[in-house]
Amino acid sequence: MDAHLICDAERRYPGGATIEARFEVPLDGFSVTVLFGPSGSGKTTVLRLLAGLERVDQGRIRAGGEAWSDAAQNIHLGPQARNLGFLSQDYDLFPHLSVYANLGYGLRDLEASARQARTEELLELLDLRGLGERRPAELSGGQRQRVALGRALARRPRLLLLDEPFTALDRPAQLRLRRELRELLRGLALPTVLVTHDRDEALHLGDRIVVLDQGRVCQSGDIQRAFDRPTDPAVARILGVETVVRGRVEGVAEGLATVAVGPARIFAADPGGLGQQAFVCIRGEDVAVERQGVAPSGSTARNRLPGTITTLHAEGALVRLSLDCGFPLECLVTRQACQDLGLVEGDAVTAILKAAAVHLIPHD
Amino acid sequence: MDAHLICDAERRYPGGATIEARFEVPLDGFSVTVLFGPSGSGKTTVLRLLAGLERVDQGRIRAGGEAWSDAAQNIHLGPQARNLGFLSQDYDLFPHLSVYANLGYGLRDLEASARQARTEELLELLDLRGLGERRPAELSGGQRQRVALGRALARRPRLLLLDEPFTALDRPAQLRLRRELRELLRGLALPTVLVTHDRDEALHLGDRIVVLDQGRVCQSGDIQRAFDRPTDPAVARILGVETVVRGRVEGVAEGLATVAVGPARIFAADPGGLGQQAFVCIRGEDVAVERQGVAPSGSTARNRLPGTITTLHAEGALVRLSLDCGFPLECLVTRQACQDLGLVEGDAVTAILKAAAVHLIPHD
Amino acid sequence: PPRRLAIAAAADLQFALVDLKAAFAKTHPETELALTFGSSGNFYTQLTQKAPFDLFLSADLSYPKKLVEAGLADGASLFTYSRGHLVLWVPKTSPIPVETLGMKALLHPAARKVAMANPRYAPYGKAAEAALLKLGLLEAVQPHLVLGDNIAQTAQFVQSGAADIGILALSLAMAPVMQASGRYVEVPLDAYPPLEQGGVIPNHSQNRADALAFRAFLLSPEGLAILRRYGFQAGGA
Amino acid sequence: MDWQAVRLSVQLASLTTLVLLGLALPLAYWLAFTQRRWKFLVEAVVAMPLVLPPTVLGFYLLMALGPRSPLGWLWERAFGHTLPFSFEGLLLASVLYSLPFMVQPLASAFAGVERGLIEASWCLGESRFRTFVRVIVPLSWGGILTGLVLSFAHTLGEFGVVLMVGGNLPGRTRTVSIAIYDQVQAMDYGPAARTAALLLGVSFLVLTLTYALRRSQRKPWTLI
Amino acid sequence: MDWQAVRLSVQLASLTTLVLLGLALPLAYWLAFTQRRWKFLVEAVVAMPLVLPPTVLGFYLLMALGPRSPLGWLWERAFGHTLPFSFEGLLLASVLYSLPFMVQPLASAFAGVERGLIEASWCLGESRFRTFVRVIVPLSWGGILTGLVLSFAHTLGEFGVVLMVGGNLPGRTRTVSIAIYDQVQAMDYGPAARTAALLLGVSFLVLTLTYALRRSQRKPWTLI
Ligand SMILES: Nc1ncnc2c1ncn2[C@@H]1O[C@H](COP(=O)(O)OP(=O)(O)OP(=O)(O)O)[C@@H](O)[C@H]1O
Ligand SMILES: Nc1ncnc2c1ncn2[C@@H]1O[C@H](COP(=O)(O)OP(=O)(O)OP(=O)(O)O)[C@@H](O)[C@H]1O
Ligand SMILES: [Mg+2]
Ligand SMILES: [Mg+2]
Repeated sequence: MDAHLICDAERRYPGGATIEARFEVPLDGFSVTVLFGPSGSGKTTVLRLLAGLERVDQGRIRAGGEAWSDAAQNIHLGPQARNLGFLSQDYDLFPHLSVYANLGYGLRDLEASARQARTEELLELLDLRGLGERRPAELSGGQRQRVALGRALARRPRLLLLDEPFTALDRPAQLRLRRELRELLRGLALPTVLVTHDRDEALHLGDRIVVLDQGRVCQSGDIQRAFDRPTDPAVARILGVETVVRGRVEGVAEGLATVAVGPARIFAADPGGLGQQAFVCIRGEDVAVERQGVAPSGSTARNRLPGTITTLHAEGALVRLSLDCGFPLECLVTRQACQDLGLVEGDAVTAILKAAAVHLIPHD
Repeated sequence: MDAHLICDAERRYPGGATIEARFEVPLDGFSVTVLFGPSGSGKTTVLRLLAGLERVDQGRIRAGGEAWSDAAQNIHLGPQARNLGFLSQDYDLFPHLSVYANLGYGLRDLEASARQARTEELLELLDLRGLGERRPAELSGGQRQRVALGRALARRPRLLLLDEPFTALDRPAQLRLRRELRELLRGLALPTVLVTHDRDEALHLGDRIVVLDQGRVCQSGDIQRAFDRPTDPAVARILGVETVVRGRVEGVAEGLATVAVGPARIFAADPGGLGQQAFVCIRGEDVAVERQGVAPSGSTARNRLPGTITTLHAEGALVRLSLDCGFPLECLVTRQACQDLGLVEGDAVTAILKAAAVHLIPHD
Repeated sequence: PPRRLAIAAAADLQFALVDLKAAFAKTHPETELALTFGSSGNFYTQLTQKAPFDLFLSADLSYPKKLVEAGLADGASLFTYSRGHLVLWVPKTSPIPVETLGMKALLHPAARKVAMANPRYAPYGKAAEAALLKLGLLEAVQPHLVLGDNIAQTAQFVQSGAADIGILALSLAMAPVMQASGRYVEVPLDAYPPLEQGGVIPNHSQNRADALAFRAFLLSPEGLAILRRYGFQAGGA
Repeated sequence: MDWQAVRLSVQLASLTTLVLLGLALPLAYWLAFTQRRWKFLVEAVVAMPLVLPPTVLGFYLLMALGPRSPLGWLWERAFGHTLPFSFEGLLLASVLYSLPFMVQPLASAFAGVERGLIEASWCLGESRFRTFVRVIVPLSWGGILTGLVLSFAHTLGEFGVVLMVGGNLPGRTRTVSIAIYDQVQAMDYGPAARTAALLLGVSFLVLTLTYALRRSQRKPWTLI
Repeated sequence: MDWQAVRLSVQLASLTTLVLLGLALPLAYWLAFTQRRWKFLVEAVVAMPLVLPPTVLGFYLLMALGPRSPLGWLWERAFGHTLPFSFEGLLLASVLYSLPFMVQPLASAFAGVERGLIEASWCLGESRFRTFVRVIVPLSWGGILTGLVLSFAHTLGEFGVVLMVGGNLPGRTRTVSIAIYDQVQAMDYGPAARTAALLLGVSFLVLTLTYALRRSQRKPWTLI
């Protein structure tokens, strides 16, 4: 049986936009598919189509061989039958129920004690201790968002749909939650579709990405590939260009991690919690370039990667260099620096990069 | 007359937290005061106290000599009498009114033509063209947030209160709106209190900051000072440490800006729209350190700043160096690099920094 | 347990029936009277639907007759117990001297609102209208008329002062409350057709024996005497 | 067919509904938002007219409005005719009698308006009153409609009080429901049925129009 | 004091309210959420019982329930007594008569529940029915209370229909409102006033309790 969610559907808002959703989501075991795109591009609509909250105007949605929606055959499975967790952008907490009751709402089938254990666990995970008896109106915005996330998780559904789950949180809380959420989802082998417009969040949590723009899917597939090779400039603009490569963690010693990316070794500060695999994120602004052959000075910059300039592209005040260092590396330098060194395409250069400036995102 | 909003008030939620708000907001002309703090720290409550939507349980709020709230004297001025613009975290758009009508809701005193001009202008500013006739239910989350922002702005009130105005927007839209909002507010000479948990947003938009934690103000005052000298580790943790200094823009040529920070000159990529003043943000990860006296190699790194190590502090896998380069500069290097160069406090070093890695935030 | 005799009685009988009940109980202690007062028209309608009444005392003989015609009651059980009398009634404080003016009182300037029962269906209303017509007063009085649903409501109109003068049943005018608060004069008997008040025992009566017994008691000298005390004068006497 | 009665009824029902709306809007607002401890007493009092049988209520009203009561006396002095048996008296009685039908749906609709929206309006400089007009009332549309329909229909069908206070005067206080009653009492079942059908028809038309109007005004709102 | 009548009235009103609640919950749900084009027709039909004067409605009901009607005939065969002039008949009539008082407030409250909350419940696996029970009903509390109070009070005060269909049989169908009516008709103003006061008192107590209960249940919700 095909363990994929196959979405090939259209939703036309009367007097509004048309959203065309064509992509796949693996359903066998843990994986996070990120829906990424600017405001109004149709992310929420796609999620609602998946949830069965909007009817498909054309096309179909099939999950593991089962038809969820099919406009031609007039099939529309209700959300109840899809076994989902859905976190809406507006939270939609039940105002008449306490935080406890909101979290336990979908757990009718559980025994009281199991239900309580589950909700306690969620309160802990979501840093909501002591708020169990409150009503949603007595919570702050971020607390409400966390309760809504917990409620979607509680049932351990077959598919989790999260619409911008962390927007109302401060950065430290976001980081912590992302990490713990990914752990939890992996533990539950729970496939997830996540809407976000935060690139870091996408990279941290996502395995696959679906890039939306103006109601259409511009690109979808492995998140690495999308950041590597955006199919068109629109996608590149939406994603924000930066080097994002997957590497194998070779070792961690004294706070310094060594990651193999293709033939290259990259030293990076250990973010903690590294496993086998990690995304190596390098911002173009952080990469300096030297002519090859210059003697290395005693600087704290750890990484010196030999490579060649494949393309050279003026971008306003800056020049974007695409290097081939055994993996594609983007580098952003000022126009003046480029002129001073007289860089042209094909030149052999050394890319210089502080270990502390390499951003590792654990990804197992 | 004292053109300050002086808040010295407490709000005790029955069965919940107590929020103590003590800070000042200048009311004469344009300035942005940022309320910063983790989720649940009391930001929204403070804003609601200022708006007159919550009663002060103790203390008082005075604006330019006028008592807005005073628990002792049982004074409570309604929100109507305070002449504010308030964007709530839940948007609270009127569901029965079109986008046009929502934007024009507070503009009863304007003539129809002026009202229309104002709303058109806002639609333009907020990138909502063509959505004027829609109802809020027919908008995406980010579109709703923008309409709510526009509605708060429309009346050109005496004080603007914004509760996390950009959370639902994608990064490019955020950046654009921040820039344009600041321009607009300056043009209108509109003092603003802004809640955010995004440091970039705080730095981009804020002049002053009020840091909240667990219902108490930990620090308040000039945003530069707060980032320079957090009064305690809690504040530092909340703000996220990084070098943020104000500098004077000396010139821009060929995409490279020269900014004077104290005695030092820093080269940075021109973000566009620079005026006289800018925040220079330097992430510790981006600064490499060299022993002084080493001959400079022909690298694209533009900035070579002589300085001395004032403190040296191990932080997990990394070592944080505080340098004095005529201004305080934080530098984060791996422990190994630090050992290799044998750095100790008091050493004279050169900080190396790519121009492209210096983040300028225009700030006039 | 005592046998139950359910009686549906016209509203104007309520004062008289209290005494009648007491007197009847002396001779028939085993029978319990369950009295329901209301408009005769309603009772008629209800009896056509087998309302559980054993005896019907109407304000108007026409309703019992109709029941017989419809085959719902035995013609043999039909009886007349009284003839209704009309009076002109004004409150004690009224400036209208009914006693001296007689029927002309209706034309008195203070008689701005004249209350009477609805002539379309209330027996006393029909009689009152006939009287006004016969006396040539109808046209003059018409604009001042206010119509009560039944004779009891008509009495309330005047008694409350909302209407200035009313054409009521003698039985009501003799009720203690009315007697205490007003004055009245009888409408000449020859001005309206006899207001025959009669009753019948419906076929579905559950307690025909007691119904017959009560009818007999009502028509006995003792019964007729009590009726007379409340303004019901049998045989047009 | 008694067209006069129909016209009168529609007039009375419309006017009553209008007057009630005017009375109930502020009263319901107060009930929905006040924090007075004794509010529940007022709520109970408002519901009282429901409880007394109409004719009995009518009787007490007749006493209260009659020329012997202070109100009735004043009225007669001012207008030269008594309050009972007049259209104005009928109107007054109907308003009193139908009060809860308007107040209750309104108050519960008002209380259901999201607080955030009210606050948003205040922050945009609108007074409580204008917020009421511009936000609370439009968002309570369903409740207001319920109130209007219930009051109108109830007044149209009202009979006990009207009979008592109105005195069944053709053209002035004989409403169509009294006319039907008359016909039924007089056992004119044919005309009664026809008039009843007319009353039902007219009401049905009014109600249908009202609901159809709402249908077109509101977005369809369904559970998929 | 006619305690029997009071007890009967309270019984009738309670039972009617209960039955109505059972009927109105699904009906109001349907009205609030259906998308059928002819829904407005049903809404109009539901409001109809309001429009006919009670005694006239009572007359037609009497005809419809009487032993000559199919329903009445069946009933008599099955239970050995006629439907009119019995408590059951009274209940049936009251339910019919008070239907709109329950349905309308309920439907408008249901329609006011935020769609997102309903959807959230579905997504948590709850069926429409259970969503109705767990989300829509609790959030429509105000409307349900309004419906309960209006129905209860209205049945308690009902008189025309009850008189016609019930036949004013002491102990069986003589409700307190009819008892008062009788007393007023008999010009026993003293007892009438006392019984009325009792009726008002009981109702007031019930209503007060209801509203006070709600007050304690709900968070205070005020405009500052
Ligand atoms: N009910 C509706 N009727 C008409 N147009 C709608 C409706 N709902 C959404 N839209 C439009 O469809 C487009 C996609 O909306 P959607 O909510 O899916 O965007 P989104 O990607 O979630 O945006 P955001 O990041 O702002 O939440 C938007 O342009 C929006 O205006
Ligand atoms: N009505 C209330 N009753 C009781 N406690 C409340 C109430 N409203 C807020 N609180 C509590 O007060 C604290 C501050 O809430 P507030 O909404 O001001 O936080 P915030 O800083 O805006 O957080 P966020 O960033 O999540 O929006 C929180 O702990 C919250 O739980
Ligand atoms: Mg969205
Ligand atoms: Mg908040």
